[in-house]
Amino acid sequence: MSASINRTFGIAKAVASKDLRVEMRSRVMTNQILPFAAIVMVLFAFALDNDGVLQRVAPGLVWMATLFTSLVVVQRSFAVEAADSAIDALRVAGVAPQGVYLGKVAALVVQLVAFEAVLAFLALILYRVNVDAHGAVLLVTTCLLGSLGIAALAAVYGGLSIAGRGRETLLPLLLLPAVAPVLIGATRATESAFGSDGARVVEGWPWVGLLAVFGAVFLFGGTLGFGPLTDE
Amino acid sequence: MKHADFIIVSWLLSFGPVMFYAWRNARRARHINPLVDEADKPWT
Amino acid sequence: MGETSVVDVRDAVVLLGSFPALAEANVRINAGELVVVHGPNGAGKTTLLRLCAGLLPLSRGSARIMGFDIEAERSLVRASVGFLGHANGLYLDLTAGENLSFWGHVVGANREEVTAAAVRMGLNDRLLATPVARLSAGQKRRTALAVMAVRRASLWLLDEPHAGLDAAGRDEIDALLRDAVAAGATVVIASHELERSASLASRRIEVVGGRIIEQGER
Amino acid sequence: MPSATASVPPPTRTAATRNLGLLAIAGSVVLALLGLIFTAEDVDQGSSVRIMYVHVPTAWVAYLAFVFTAVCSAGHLWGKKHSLNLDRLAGASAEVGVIFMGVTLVTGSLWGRLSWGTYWQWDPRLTTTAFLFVTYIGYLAVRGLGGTQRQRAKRSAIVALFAVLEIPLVHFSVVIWRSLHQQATVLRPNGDVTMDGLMLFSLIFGVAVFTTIFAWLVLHRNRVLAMEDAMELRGIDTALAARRSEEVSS
Repeated sequence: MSASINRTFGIAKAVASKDLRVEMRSRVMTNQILPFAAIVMVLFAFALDNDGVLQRVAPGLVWMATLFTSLVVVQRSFAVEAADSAIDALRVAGVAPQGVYLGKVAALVVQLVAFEAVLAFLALILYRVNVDAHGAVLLVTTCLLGSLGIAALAAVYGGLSIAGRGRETLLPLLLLPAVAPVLIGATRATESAFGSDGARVVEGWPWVGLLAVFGAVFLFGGTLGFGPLTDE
Repeated sequence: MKHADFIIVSWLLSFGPVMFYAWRNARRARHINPLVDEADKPWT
Repeated sequence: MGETSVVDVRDAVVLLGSFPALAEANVRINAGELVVVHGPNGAGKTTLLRLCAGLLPLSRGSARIMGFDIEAERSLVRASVGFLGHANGLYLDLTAGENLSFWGHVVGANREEVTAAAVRMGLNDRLLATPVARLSAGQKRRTALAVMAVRRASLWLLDEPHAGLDAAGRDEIDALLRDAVAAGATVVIASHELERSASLASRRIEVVGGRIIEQGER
Repeated sequence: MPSATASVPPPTRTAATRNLGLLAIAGSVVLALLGLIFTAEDVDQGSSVRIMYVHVPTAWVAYLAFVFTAVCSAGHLWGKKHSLNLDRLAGASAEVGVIFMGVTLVTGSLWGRLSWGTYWQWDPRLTTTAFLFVTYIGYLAVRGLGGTQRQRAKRSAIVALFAVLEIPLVHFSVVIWRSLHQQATVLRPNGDVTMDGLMLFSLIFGVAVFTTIFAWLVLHRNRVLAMEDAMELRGIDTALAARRSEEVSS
């Protein structure tokens, strides 16, 4: 039993490091997605031209950008598997789908957290948001758990949209309404961390609880459901 | 629109789609009925 | 006799969309055979191999691979077969070496086994350090076959394994397949080049129109 | 009620569904009389309360449908036989649920226009409903992905269970989001009304009527889906025969 769990985590580790390595080679995140997100942040500053408004929209902007980026990242993550039918090879190799799923989620979380870190940093500089030590702890926890929630669902639905070939539009249709709780929770928690609109840091922690529940529920569901869903 | 219009529209919009759905389903049923064996209709 | 069959496909119908790519096909293959599946394009060779690999759903009939039912025990079927399709199943952004070590990790092979497989398929250090996207078709094929060798599958299913290879590459593959059989595996290859595979295979299965019209001597 | 318009009985009709349909029609007529004529106007809401007699039942039925879809899906996944009929029931129920949820959204915003003065408020119930509406459209899209009937059944059953998990999470998050921000800026944001006996009876009666309509629709739709699946299986025979004759001629 524990041997098979170790084996699953071994596979997850191999899949995650493979995904991150592929992503580092292709540099799509650093050369295309991040600059785009950064320019949107800058343009928002010009468009709104009001520090008060900017500080209010900053948390929502960070999480909206993360959500849409997650669509691109998860699509790429499965396009890599489909490009040369590596997904068939994984299926036939009798690789535990739980391992593949957890590996995919881990790689997605790492990429999303890196993305959020850059956006939050930009918000601090461009929108003159202030974060104290307690707020920073809240912010880091929110990013980790929010990314986990998005990744847990995105990996399942991403796998499904690969299985039903040529159905890329399915992913946003399934994913976006489902991650609404993450968007709400993470944005409110980030507002508290940023102190936007007079929000206090302690008000953010209940939202972190929501993110934790969401992440746990769908990570568990995804671990069980990913195999049967992508098994064609 | 007056209050009464809103109410009438609401009631029509509640029953209309249901009737349309049922009509379409019945039409489909009649269309494929000749193509299906009686043995495949356990309710008959 | 059903117990000794590694592949036991009966009246199998496999639909691709609404097209019956396999139309009531019957195939038996025993342990230790090296079989070539032959037939014109579109006859159902690829579908037969993908079915046996547990990659396609069976609409009718039955199929047992290594004694496991293809529908009810799909994961056991998949764990015991190795499959190489038209695509190589490699990660194009990674080097050949990284691909091999990834699969080594995933299937639990040690470093020596991975190195041995690379050497067996003539992959030198320079090729191993090259991203797969920049390898030639033949070099990609060899990398994929090295991955196959890393897997310790009991049933090897290969779809046109010689495609894109030069004469030397083909001989290497033939040697690899003979070694696999000698080590106790069963090998099934699909091919439309009869002369080449006739010298290699112990038996020929002829597929036409989604059905098996000849199974040869067993 | 629509079956009454058909002169030729649809092939999915049985005595039971016919009586159920008649019951639904009779109930609808009584509900219309109750809701539009016999009940009094609400003290606070005036006549707009009359929308509630259809709005609340359709919302109830939509949620019922989605829970029923999840129950059938679970039955399909964990049942010994992996019954395809349960899968078709799940699909039929989700289709009807999506229709009723769409109706709920429209009547809800019409009610909102009368009571709040605006078609859309970020009210927790309305917002949750909108998210779930999209979610189940996604579920129906998954049903249409193709593959064999077994594949369709397994795939959509899992997605249905994911979707039903979303209901409490989405609702809970929207509720606490609204409770923390923008309190009571609208008139009676939760739509609760003080009801007299007849009004309350009409509302409960409406729920019963629409549940009957739901059962009737799902039974008929389930039978059509069964016929479609049977037809698809027969199509295999035709395709096999075609492939065989093509072989002979070539």
